[in-house]
Amino acid sequence: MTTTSLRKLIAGSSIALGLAGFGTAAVAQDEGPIRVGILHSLSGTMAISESTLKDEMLMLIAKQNDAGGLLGRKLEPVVMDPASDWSLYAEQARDMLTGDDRVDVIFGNWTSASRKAVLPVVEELNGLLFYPVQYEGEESSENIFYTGAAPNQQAIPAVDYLMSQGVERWALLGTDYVYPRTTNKILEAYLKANGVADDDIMVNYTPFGFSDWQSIVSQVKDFGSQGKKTAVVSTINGDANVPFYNELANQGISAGDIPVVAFSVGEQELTGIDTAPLVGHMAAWNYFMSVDSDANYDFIDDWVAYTGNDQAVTNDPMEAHFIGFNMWAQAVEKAGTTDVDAVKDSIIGVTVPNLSGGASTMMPNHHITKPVMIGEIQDDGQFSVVWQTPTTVAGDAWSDYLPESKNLISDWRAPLRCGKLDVESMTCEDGPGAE
Amino acid sequence: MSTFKEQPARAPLRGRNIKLLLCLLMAWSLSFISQSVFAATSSEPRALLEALDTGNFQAKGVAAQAIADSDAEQKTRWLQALLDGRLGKERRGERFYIVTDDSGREWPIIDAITFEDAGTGTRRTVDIFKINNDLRTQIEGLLASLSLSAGDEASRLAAARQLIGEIEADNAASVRQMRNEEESDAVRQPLDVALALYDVQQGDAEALDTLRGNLDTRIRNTLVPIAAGDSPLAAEARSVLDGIESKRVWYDRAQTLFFGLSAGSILVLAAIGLAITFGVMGVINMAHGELIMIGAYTTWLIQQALPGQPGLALALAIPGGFLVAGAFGVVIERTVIRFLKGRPLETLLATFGLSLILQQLVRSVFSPLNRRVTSPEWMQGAWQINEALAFTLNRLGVLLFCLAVFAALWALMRFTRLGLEVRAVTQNRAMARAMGVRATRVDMLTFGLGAGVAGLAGVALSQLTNVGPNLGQSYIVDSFLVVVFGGVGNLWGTLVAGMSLGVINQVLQPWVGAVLAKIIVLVGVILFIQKRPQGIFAPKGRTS
Amino acid sequence: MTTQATLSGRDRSRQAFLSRSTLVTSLVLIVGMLLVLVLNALPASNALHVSGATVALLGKYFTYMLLALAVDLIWGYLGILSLGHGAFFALGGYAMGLYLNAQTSALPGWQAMMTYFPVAALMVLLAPGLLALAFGWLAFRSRVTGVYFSIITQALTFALMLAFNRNEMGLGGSTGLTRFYELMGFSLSSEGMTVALFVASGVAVLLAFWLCRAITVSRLGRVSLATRDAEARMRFIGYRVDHVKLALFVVSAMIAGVAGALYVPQVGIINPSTFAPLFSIEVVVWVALGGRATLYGALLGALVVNYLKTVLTGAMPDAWLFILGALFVLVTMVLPQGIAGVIAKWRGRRRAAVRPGQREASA
Amino acid sequence: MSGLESARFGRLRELARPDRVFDFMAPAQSPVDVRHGPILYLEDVSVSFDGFQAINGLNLTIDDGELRCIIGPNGAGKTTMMDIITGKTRPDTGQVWFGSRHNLLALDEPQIANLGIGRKFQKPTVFEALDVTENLELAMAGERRVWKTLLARLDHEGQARIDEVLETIGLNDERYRLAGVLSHGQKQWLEIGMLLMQRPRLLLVDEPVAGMTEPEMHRTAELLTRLAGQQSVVVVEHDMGFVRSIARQVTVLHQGSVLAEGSMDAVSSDPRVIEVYLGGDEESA
Repeated sequence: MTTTSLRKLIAGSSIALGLAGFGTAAVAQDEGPIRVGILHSLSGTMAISESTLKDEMLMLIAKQNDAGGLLGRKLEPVVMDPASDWSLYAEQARDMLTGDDRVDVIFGNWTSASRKAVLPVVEELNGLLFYPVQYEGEESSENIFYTGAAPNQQAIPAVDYLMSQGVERWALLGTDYVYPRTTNKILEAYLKANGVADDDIMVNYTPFGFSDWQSIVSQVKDFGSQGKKTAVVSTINGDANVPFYNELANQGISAGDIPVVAFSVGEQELTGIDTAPLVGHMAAWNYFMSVDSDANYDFIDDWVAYTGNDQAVTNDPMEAHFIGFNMWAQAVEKAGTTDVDAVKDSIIGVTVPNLSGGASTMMPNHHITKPVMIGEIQDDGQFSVVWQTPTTVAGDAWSDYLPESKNLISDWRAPLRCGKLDVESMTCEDGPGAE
Repeated sequence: MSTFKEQPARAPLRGRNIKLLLCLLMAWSLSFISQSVFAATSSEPRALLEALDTGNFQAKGVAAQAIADSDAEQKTRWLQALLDGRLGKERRGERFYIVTDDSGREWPIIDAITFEDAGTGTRRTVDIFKINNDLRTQIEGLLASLSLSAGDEASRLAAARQLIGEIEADNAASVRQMRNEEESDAVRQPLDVALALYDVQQGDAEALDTLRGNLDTRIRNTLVPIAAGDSPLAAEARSVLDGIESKRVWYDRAQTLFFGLSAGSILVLAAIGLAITFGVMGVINMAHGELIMIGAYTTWLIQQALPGQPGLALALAIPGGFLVAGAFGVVIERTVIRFLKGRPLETLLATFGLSLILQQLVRSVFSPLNRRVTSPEWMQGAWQINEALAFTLNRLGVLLFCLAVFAALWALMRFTRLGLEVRAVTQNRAMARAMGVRATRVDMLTFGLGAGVAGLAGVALSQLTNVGPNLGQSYIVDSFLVVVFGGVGNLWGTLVAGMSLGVINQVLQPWVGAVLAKIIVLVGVILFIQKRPQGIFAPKGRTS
Repeated sequence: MTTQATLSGRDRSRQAFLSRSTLVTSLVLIVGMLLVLVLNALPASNALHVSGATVALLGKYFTYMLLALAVDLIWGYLGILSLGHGAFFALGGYAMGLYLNAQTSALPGWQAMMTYFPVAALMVLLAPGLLALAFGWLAFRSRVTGVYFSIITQALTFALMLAFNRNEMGLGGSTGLTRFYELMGFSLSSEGMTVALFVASGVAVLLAFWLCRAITVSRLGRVSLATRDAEARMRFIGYRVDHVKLALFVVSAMIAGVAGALYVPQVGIINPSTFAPLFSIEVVVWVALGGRATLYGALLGALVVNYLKTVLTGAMPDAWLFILGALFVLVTMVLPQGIAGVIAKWRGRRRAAVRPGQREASA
Repeated sequence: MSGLESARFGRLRELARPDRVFDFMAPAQSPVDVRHGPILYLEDVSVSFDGFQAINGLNLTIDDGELRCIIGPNGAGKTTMMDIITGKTRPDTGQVWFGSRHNLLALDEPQIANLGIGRKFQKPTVFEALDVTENLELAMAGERRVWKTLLARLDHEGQARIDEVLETIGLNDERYRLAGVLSHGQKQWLEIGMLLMQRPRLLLVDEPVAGMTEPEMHRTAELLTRLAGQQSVVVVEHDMGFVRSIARQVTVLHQGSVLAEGSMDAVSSDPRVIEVYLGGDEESA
């Protein structure tokens, strides 16, 4: 780790220059504990979302160790705090992936910006990163495994559901950053392809942490009072949600009038909101805490026991880490080593049970298959699942609804090994296959 | 669980709702209606509940209707439990349960048919019947028609209001008859509007007069297609629409002004404490936001201590938030600020450190997650003036609270001994001291006061936004901006600056969007400061 | 106030470029850089080997030191407290980011010109420089001073953050610019490049340090100190205070821009969070901690705080903010002149300069 | 001028003989045009702050080479008048001309200073972080542009001038001490020294002897009278004894306008002056 090398540097400077010529035997890679890096912010603005994931990873690792570890070796967590600072994410990822005490895998990140910061580092140093959060897609890295939802695993099915409920007008509200922008671009294209007129789509962006929702909510109210059934598709980010829902409730917009379907509001976000006025508003995820399966009940029991908090909630990114961790563990068993290249090859096709009673498979594009669910908010802060895809949906790295990416696919299997393959021209734009 | 493709459109449901509305209107003949329109079927309770055990929400709707139509004596309780998500079936069993308390992980349950105690259940053992939005609306209607309140004036009024735009040929006559039999003027009025709208749709230009100036959007929506033609009716409809539109514009302006003032009141509340510590004492308090956060957390704690009484808790939180944040302020002043007298920039560094500590403290003590603060009844909903103008109560409450805090603070500075001493110390420390003012005590109290007011801002913010460790951070930049824009050391300046920034922002928002509006406001303030380098209320006069 | 006796002898170094502190600082920088290079060249098996990651980390520290230097030049010597210097840093970074992006893919519109290194290098200086020129011209001309100036710099960087977050800017929205592969034809991921960037950053720190030193020992430096302490007086003896401020502000912004440009290839990303007011405040904290109005103090402050951040976020992720926060509080209260003040004291030599702030206390 | 008066000032006039004036004190080349009359001309100047009429229809003319004392009770508008002349405060109405060519209302402080108007403040303001020599160096007439100051070196001539001024103001032994640690009187002298370095055509001196000892006061009086003739000097002072010792022409300000003007004797016998100033406010002087 860099801290240790810095200490060495200081030691080195106290000894006279170049005097120290003695070497030490390199530590063999396949001995000692397997090191699992956890790169989630524990302070700063993202701590609110990410710190639970750190705890969950510690729980999963402890459980794995109780079951005998992996390949007969114990797992050892390496926790750092990138403090919601993107450059620290990159710095700490580099730190984790260099030196004798290099980690074998990293579970981490929440925001796209932080993932983009870490991406070049894990590619350069050939690390493994499991990213557990729904994101905007349009990316596929050889070294990253996307266990959260791609837009086709969340946004598009949610819109399908609303259309089936008779919704004809669409207010796309989002926080002004890449995920909402890309998702809304995809949704707009999708809605128009389904015959929705331009006038029936309203798009609005607000800054991070926005709280003065009055005029926007009243605009939406106006937009929704034109006689057609209207719904809000919300990609509003974290902190802005509480004032948004408060304003909705106070302006008297109930789920019966204008339902809101959110992509970034889960059980954890609801713990900070009084949900009584919000009953019936929706969220689209791949997992809800209320999902009816024994795997889920076991997981919740474990989580409650681990945190010692009777009220502890679980959410979708936690399921993503659960799946990701189990996939990685299984891939390591299969490969018989933690060697990154071996694991990268062996993990494709690995299938593990997910928490909703089915199974998820790692696809060649490093995304996984998941069911998509729509949940309605209940007054106890939980979601009640009102609809679910009959089968799991495979994550699509490159959206079919955007003109610039509709011909692109990603396939990291041996002969192709390409993250950005144009299927028309059969040219690879990114990845080892490009050469 | 069904996929959405199996579900047909919603039309039948809507038709059923109209029927419900009509029966709600007929107060006096409720029992007659419920027996004649929906002939009651008597069937075995088990079978009624069994029908709910389906993944198809439409089938569930039919089952719920069947329960309502049945003569089962438990039907109200069943429907209520279904609505609350507390009715369920034993997993891998045949019994039906009602959950009496679903707050924990182990629920006390009773048998749904006999209402006998059935021990406890968990998610694993009880399969709760789920409902969705449409079903919820339907069950609420069913419950209303079953309840004793059905037929009283309030529910008749509500039903009448909902009829606007829903009258069709097959029910027009019966509505007209009901209108004539209706005794209450209040209920008759919306019925008149509904009927007039129907008449206009049938080509009756006379009926338009009833609609003139009515701001209901359903009227506008119905009239817009009618106004599109060349006929005299269309021309008349256009003039009615124009009248509605111009009336609406004024209400919209009033609404925007309210939005602006309420947004401004938050800025003022967040900044006014800073106007004291920074404006009066010259302390650049970067931990100001965290003091706001402390006020918000105090509200939460008091609410935790008084479960079920959010109103009382909020009332107590006002002095509570003030005192707790004020106490923190006094401690900060005594331990840190005091030693940095006359070094304003170094207070920036020290208080920045303090803000990091306080934030992390909250994360360690209360967890990094947001806390849930419920609003009391009287802070929820809106005060509806008319269709176009409504004052949301929480915003209105915060606006009034802000003005009250400002007035109190102003009076304190103007009329009390402490205020006099504060002003004396600010203007000439040495002189004040020579005249017997205990400057150190005044400093402590001033900082405590500023911190306490920040705490009050936190109490107010807890009603509007997240209560979490990041709460304070998001207000610090805005707070400083407001104080500087208003003119450092001037309470009135802070009020005017905060309110005008709020209004400008809300006026711009519909035009350019929230992000650009914020950017424009920021750039505007920058340029304004060039014009008036000391803010709106610059201290004038000879400075030497 | 310090005793008169100690101040009666003139501190000759104040007008000489090569003072002892300049020599020591330069020497420490050069020797430190060479040491790192030598230790890095050792085989990896050697206990004293310094890894590429550490070199990259030190390179990043260098860019922070450069930024701290820029802030100290105007805050320490001219009394202008900018709480928005992160904006200039970020602009330099974006200019470099565009250039790096242009190496692998064609950029649209005006951005295409960033393909050429000389243009990009010019933009690294021009973008922050012109912004500082426009902003400073407005502000200094109308005599916006003190805390008013500080707050509007904060508003500036906040507005820029919001603007750069917008996708319409064509600069990657909130994700910013990333996926850099090549710099001047060399792969960014090679260890050679890491070392080269480290050296470049170190040399930049050294040059900027000398530049700042040259400015502060010149008559202009005395003019700026005088402006810091008695701005009105300077006007009455005929100095165009606004010009002096504007010139140094622009120079400072350009140094910050260079820092940003060197930062980006080493970190691999630039995004709008660099514009966040909090980052700019942090930079001021580095300078204050190191010792305001001493150039080496600014360098030290940036190094110490960031090193602590690196160590503590890894070693005690749950408690590091307590430690850092407490450090800031303690330093202000116990060491009002920062680390540099301790060093000066330790060397038994009082700083000749009267610190701002002490002046008010003594008056 | 009465015979009595000329006898009193005889010794001073001796000192002030043009050939006794050191050449370093000669004003720098100033573009001011005094061929057509006075060097400073204020006509009907008024200014108010928040309703307080600080200057009210003030008319004042200073001739080239004149030494003028301005007296008046507190709040009479003396400092505000100086602020207006030096460009710090803009009057609401009126005209201010420097010579017959320069309209001072169109210029800002540095421009006015560079035209050759120097000012000494009531509260001594010197650059406390710089030493005495550096203070003088900055005040030295010469190039003020940023780039030039960056490259400027203190040349031999400049050093010589600094030495001479140091000698004059008696701070030779303190030349390398920080201005911030000087005594109050020394700061006053340093500020006067800075004025001398500026070599202005017109000196505005606000309470030069406040906080000075008796001998220092004498030295100041000597210096100011010596300067007059070559330069025009306007002194605002409370100390009547000091005013009496240097004044030839005295202007009394009251409530923002001129109450009386004339020789010290004439003014001090004016009943209006006695009423507003000499009578009521003697102890404050």
